[in-house]
Amino acid sequence: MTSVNPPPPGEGAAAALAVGGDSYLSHAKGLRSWIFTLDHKRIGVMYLVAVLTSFFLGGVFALLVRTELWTPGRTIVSADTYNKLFTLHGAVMIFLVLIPSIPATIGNFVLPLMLGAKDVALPRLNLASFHLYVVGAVFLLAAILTGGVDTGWTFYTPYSVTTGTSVILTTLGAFILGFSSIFTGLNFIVTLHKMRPKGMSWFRMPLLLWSLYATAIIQVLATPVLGITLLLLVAERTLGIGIFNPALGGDPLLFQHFFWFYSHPAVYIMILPAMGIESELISVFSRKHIFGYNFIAYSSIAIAVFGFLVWGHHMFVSGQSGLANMIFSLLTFSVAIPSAVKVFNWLATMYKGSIRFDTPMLYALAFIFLFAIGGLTGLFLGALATDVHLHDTYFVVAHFHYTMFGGTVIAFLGGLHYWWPKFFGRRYSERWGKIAALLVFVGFNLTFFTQFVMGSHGMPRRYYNYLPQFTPYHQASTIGSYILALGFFVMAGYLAHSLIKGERAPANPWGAATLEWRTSSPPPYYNFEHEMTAGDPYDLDTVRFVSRAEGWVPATEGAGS
Amino acid sequence: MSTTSPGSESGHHDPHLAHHFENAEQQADSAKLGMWIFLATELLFFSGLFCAYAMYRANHPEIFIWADQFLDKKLGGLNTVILICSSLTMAWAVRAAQLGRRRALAILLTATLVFAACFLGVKGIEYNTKWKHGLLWGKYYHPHVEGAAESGAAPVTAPPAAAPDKAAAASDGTEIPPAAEGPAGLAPANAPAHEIPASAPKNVQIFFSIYFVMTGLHGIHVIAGMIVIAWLLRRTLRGEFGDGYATPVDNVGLYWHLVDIIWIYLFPLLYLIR
Amino acid sequence: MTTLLHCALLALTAAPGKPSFLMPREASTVAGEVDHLFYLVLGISAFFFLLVVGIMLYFVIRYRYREGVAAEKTATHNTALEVTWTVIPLTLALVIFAYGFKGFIDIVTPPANAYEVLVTAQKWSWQFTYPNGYVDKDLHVPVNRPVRLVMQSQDVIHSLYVPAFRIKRDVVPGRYNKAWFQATTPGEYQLFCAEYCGTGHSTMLAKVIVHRPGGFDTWLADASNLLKTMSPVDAGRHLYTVRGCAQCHSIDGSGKTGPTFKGFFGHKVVLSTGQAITADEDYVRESILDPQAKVVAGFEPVMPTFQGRLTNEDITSIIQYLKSLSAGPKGGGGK
Amino acid sequence: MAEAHQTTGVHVVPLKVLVAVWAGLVFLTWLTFAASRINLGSLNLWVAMGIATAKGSLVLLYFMHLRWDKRFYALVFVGTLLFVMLFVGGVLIDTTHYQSQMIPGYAPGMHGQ
Repeated sequence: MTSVNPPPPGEGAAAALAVGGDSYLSHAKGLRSWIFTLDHKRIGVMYLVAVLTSFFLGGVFALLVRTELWTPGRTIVSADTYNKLFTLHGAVMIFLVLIPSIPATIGNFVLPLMLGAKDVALPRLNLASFHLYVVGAVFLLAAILTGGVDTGWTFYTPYSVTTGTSVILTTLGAFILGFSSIFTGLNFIVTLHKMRPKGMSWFRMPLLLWSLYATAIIQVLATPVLGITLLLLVAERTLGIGIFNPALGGDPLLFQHFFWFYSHPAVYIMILPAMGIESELISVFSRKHIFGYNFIAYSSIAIAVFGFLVWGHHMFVSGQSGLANMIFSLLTFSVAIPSAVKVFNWLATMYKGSIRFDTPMLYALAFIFLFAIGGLTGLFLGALATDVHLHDTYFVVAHFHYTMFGGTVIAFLGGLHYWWPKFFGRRYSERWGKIAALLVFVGFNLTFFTQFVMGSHGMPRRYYNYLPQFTPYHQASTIGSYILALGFFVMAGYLAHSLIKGERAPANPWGAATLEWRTSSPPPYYNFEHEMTAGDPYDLDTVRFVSRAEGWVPATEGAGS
Repeated sequence: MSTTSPGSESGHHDPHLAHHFENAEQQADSAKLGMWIFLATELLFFSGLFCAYAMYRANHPEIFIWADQFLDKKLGGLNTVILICSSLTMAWAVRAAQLGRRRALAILLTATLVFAACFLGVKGIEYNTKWKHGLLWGKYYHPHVEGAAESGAAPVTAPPAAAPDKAAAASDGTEIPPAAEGPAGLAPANAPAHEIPASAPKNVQIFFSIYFVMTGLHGIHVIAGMIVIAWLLRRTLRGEFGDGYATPVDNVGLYWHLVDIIWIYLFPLLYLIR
Repeated sequence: MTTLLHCALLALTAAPGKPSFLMPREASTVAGEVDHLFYLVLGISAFFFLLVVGIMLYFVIRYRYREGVAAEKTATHNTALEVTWTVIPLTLALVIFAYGFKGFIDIVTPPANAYEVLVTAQKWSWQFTYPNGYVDKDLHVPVNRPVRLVMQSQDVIHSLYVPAFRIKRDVVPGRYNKAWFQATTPGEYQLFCAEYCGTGHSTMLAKVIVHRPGGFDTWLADASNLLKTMSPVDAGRHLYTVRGCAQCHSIDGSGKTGPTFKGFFGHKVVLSTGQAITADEDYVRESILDPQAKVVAGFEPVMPTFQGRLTNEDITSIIQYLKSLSAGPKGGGGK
Repeated sequence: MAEAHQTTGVHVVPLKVLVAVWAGLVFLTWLTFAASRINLGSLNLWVAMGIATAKGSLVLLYFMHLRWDKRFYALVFVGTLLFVMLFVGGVLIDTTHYQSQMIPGYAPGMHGQ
């Protein structure tokens, strides 16, 4: 790693940086230095700001949907507006938040640091990915401003072909966001193959990188199919090609096959990075070496590959043939096993550890709790007989919120708090962090556990007006969603406060052994003073605690750093 | 490695080495791996269309056999040969770039552009004839050409409303209208594969939808390829690629060959249907 | 262990007919089987959930951070353990799959003697066409008799969902999707549309009325006798529109697959055999029951027979309607 | 002819090989054209696909010099083909088995023509 003219290496340099002297944040000034940066850290921070804003927007839609469902008939909006609200909630949350959240924000920032590298392999492609994200987001925004779209985030034909709302803008937005996702995935695969430091073989790599690798494989192999699906949908609406439109001899089920061939692997794009963060957090906060490293790494790849075999379980009742139903149901159960193996390995990691309850660990524990529910309720939907009753009911809504929100978002928050000192060189307030985590956990369970019960009683999904017997469930769920929103406001508060007046963070506040903690917080724009050689990422004996201000330092001071 | 040609990067010892790479070989490998993964996404992008083609051909072979008579096999074959020639000149150009022969590289790139333009020209002719005969996609399909005209212009459809009566007659057991039994395998095992059915089968517009989407998207990729090759040509004429640094030319060559491979599969699937 | 838990949960379910703890009341033959599987999976899930969260909480409390107590060095991998917690979930998963598939076979294969009702779904309303041609907006079925639904959509994808019968099937335009059920307890059940279909998706509801033994036939005869509520001409017009006559016979004189009814009744008609007859009651009745007997010249003999699908009252109503069409302006044309 | 050097580790394909491969491709194009005239029933499709795959592999191995490059690139390409076949196969398995539910020739939208 020929380091390119670093500032004069001296004892004071690291300390100076720690005070935010010449970190990547202060290295260059002005808007242009941010918009056209090639620095993976800046791109990661820009993605973070964009994803959090989209999360806020999606959250607003969610609150409007929940408020509308407070009473059966009209509460605040008309049926059409409600349909647009839940569609936009789905589209914004999935395309703008969940797909890019962990790979593009934490992944972009942390992956090169974990490799001891200066940047991702293709920095210009990385910047292009962010610019495409912004363009795609602008398209979605344009769709919202021109009256929104009311097809559901799945754009099922023939409804999406016949409705008058701005479907084309939304699909083009998703089409462009697809390329942003492909570029991130492509970048990570090339970086992981070509830029690993000395001493880091494939099986001495942090598990977050394994899960980002598996995610990148899915992003590269599945997203193009979404691209062609949306392109055909736009061609269907503008040119009337009639491939999916039964009125012109097409077959709407073919659209569902095309759509779900991407969209099921997409849910694994969302959950795999969350599992990667989970492995890091559980190991560090239990002060224990990760248990079953190989099995966790292989299960990431297994989830990525099996994820492509199961898309038909979204179409059990839509007229799919019996043979295909049987095959997809069988394969769906095979994909549940690797996730279970991971959860057991995390538990085994905690055995005989010394578990600290900092905010990241609270989110890691919440992840195990919520993802267990999310995963297990998938069994009901994988079995054919029960899926006939439960499909397209609130049981499914609760299931995917437990896996997507309870899984990806909770792990994202855990990762955000864990790497926050590394991102901005500041500590956040632990006390407020715990309060917000509690609010989010309580609010989430109140919102979505009631929906399981509602769903099994037969409450169909996407209903603007529902039978009065379901009113208590909906009202409990709406109260829960408000507690959830409160939790996020508290979080926004103390994180913003930490940016301005937060306590300075040392290079290694949590005592982790991965390479990103070997450079200052926030890191200099060239990442590392000198070439890094990687040891075992989970050997926590290589660091020892000095003080809260100094954090953890390499156990044998000066050697091997 | 220390030729002094004007490097595009900052002027340290190797003109093409980006700051975050250890050596040129790592950079070239990264670029090539990135390109191969991009080709993988292109392949999957087209797989959607091949899947739609396979589904409609497996389930409605009669449409494909019937519509095949309107495609000009000679023009299709000519186009295939044109693209193969453009692949040759492109591969040759990559070789010239690797050997640092800038003049040969410029000529070969121009030749590739010329072949690509010929391909699009032939494509234009084909589209024109179809446009004239109204053999278009989806709702614009209203054939007025001797082959299809007299045999039922718009496909006669079984209006759903009439079907209920037949379907509802449970007592006298008249079955629901017999369905077109699609053969299980890809090939139309039991369909009357050989003689063209006298009257046009229903939904023939599906074939033309698939034909135009496949060849249209392929055409767009040919145009994109031409733009990138033109950009390469400009850089060559401005003096780059003289020192054996050929990664951009190599990658564009890979992309161009993939576009050729996709056409190699499109030609038999669309033009040579028996 | 799981069966023990499973039985405990089953105890929570009340007798069929009353909504149980987690499921709506069981009102069809397959409902019991589906609920059985539901509670089996619930038992397994609850067991594993309590196991995982229990262990987690125990570890969190037992091994929480304490000053001066370092984490102990334990094994970092144990293949035997890994294999066990892969094989056990896999076998349980396959058991659930097997039950699920067996149940699914029962849900999708209708018995031979099923009573057939044609369902037509369109944007935001259901139409149920009974074998005798009567069309109603609610689904009336006899109890303890298998009913087969042949479903078809006029526009977008809908989905017929009756929670009490545990059946759901999408209604896709361009094809006949089939579903069946056999109601076990008389009563009224709610039918939903479960696939998003636009503005009125949540109001696209219908009732399923399960009649006591014998109650269904009396209801059907009474409901489909239109003369009880309409004049013969109106009944004739209703049958003309609903039973598909409108598809081939126009009432404004325009040529369609069949001869127009405008000014048809009581006038001279030339048959394909060249013979000319007057279109009187007998000719209309014969053409309805045996359409190919006397085909009007210039028309294809494609009319389906309505033998057994139109009662005598229906035919007389249609004849009255045809008379009204040729009696000049007073008669008033169709819609 | 030999004044320019070549970057290390990059294989330059001899001109003879390029032209030979080109000739092979043109021949195979003629072959598939000729094969389509013979009536082999359902075999026609597989013969055409076989010839197309032969042509494709020629382009891949020689024009895209997979023969001399790292094995991993070939692995990426073949792996992608597996996923394409999985996708097409999965859709075919289902669609060919539910054709019995389709209403033959249903296309009310075409009434207008």
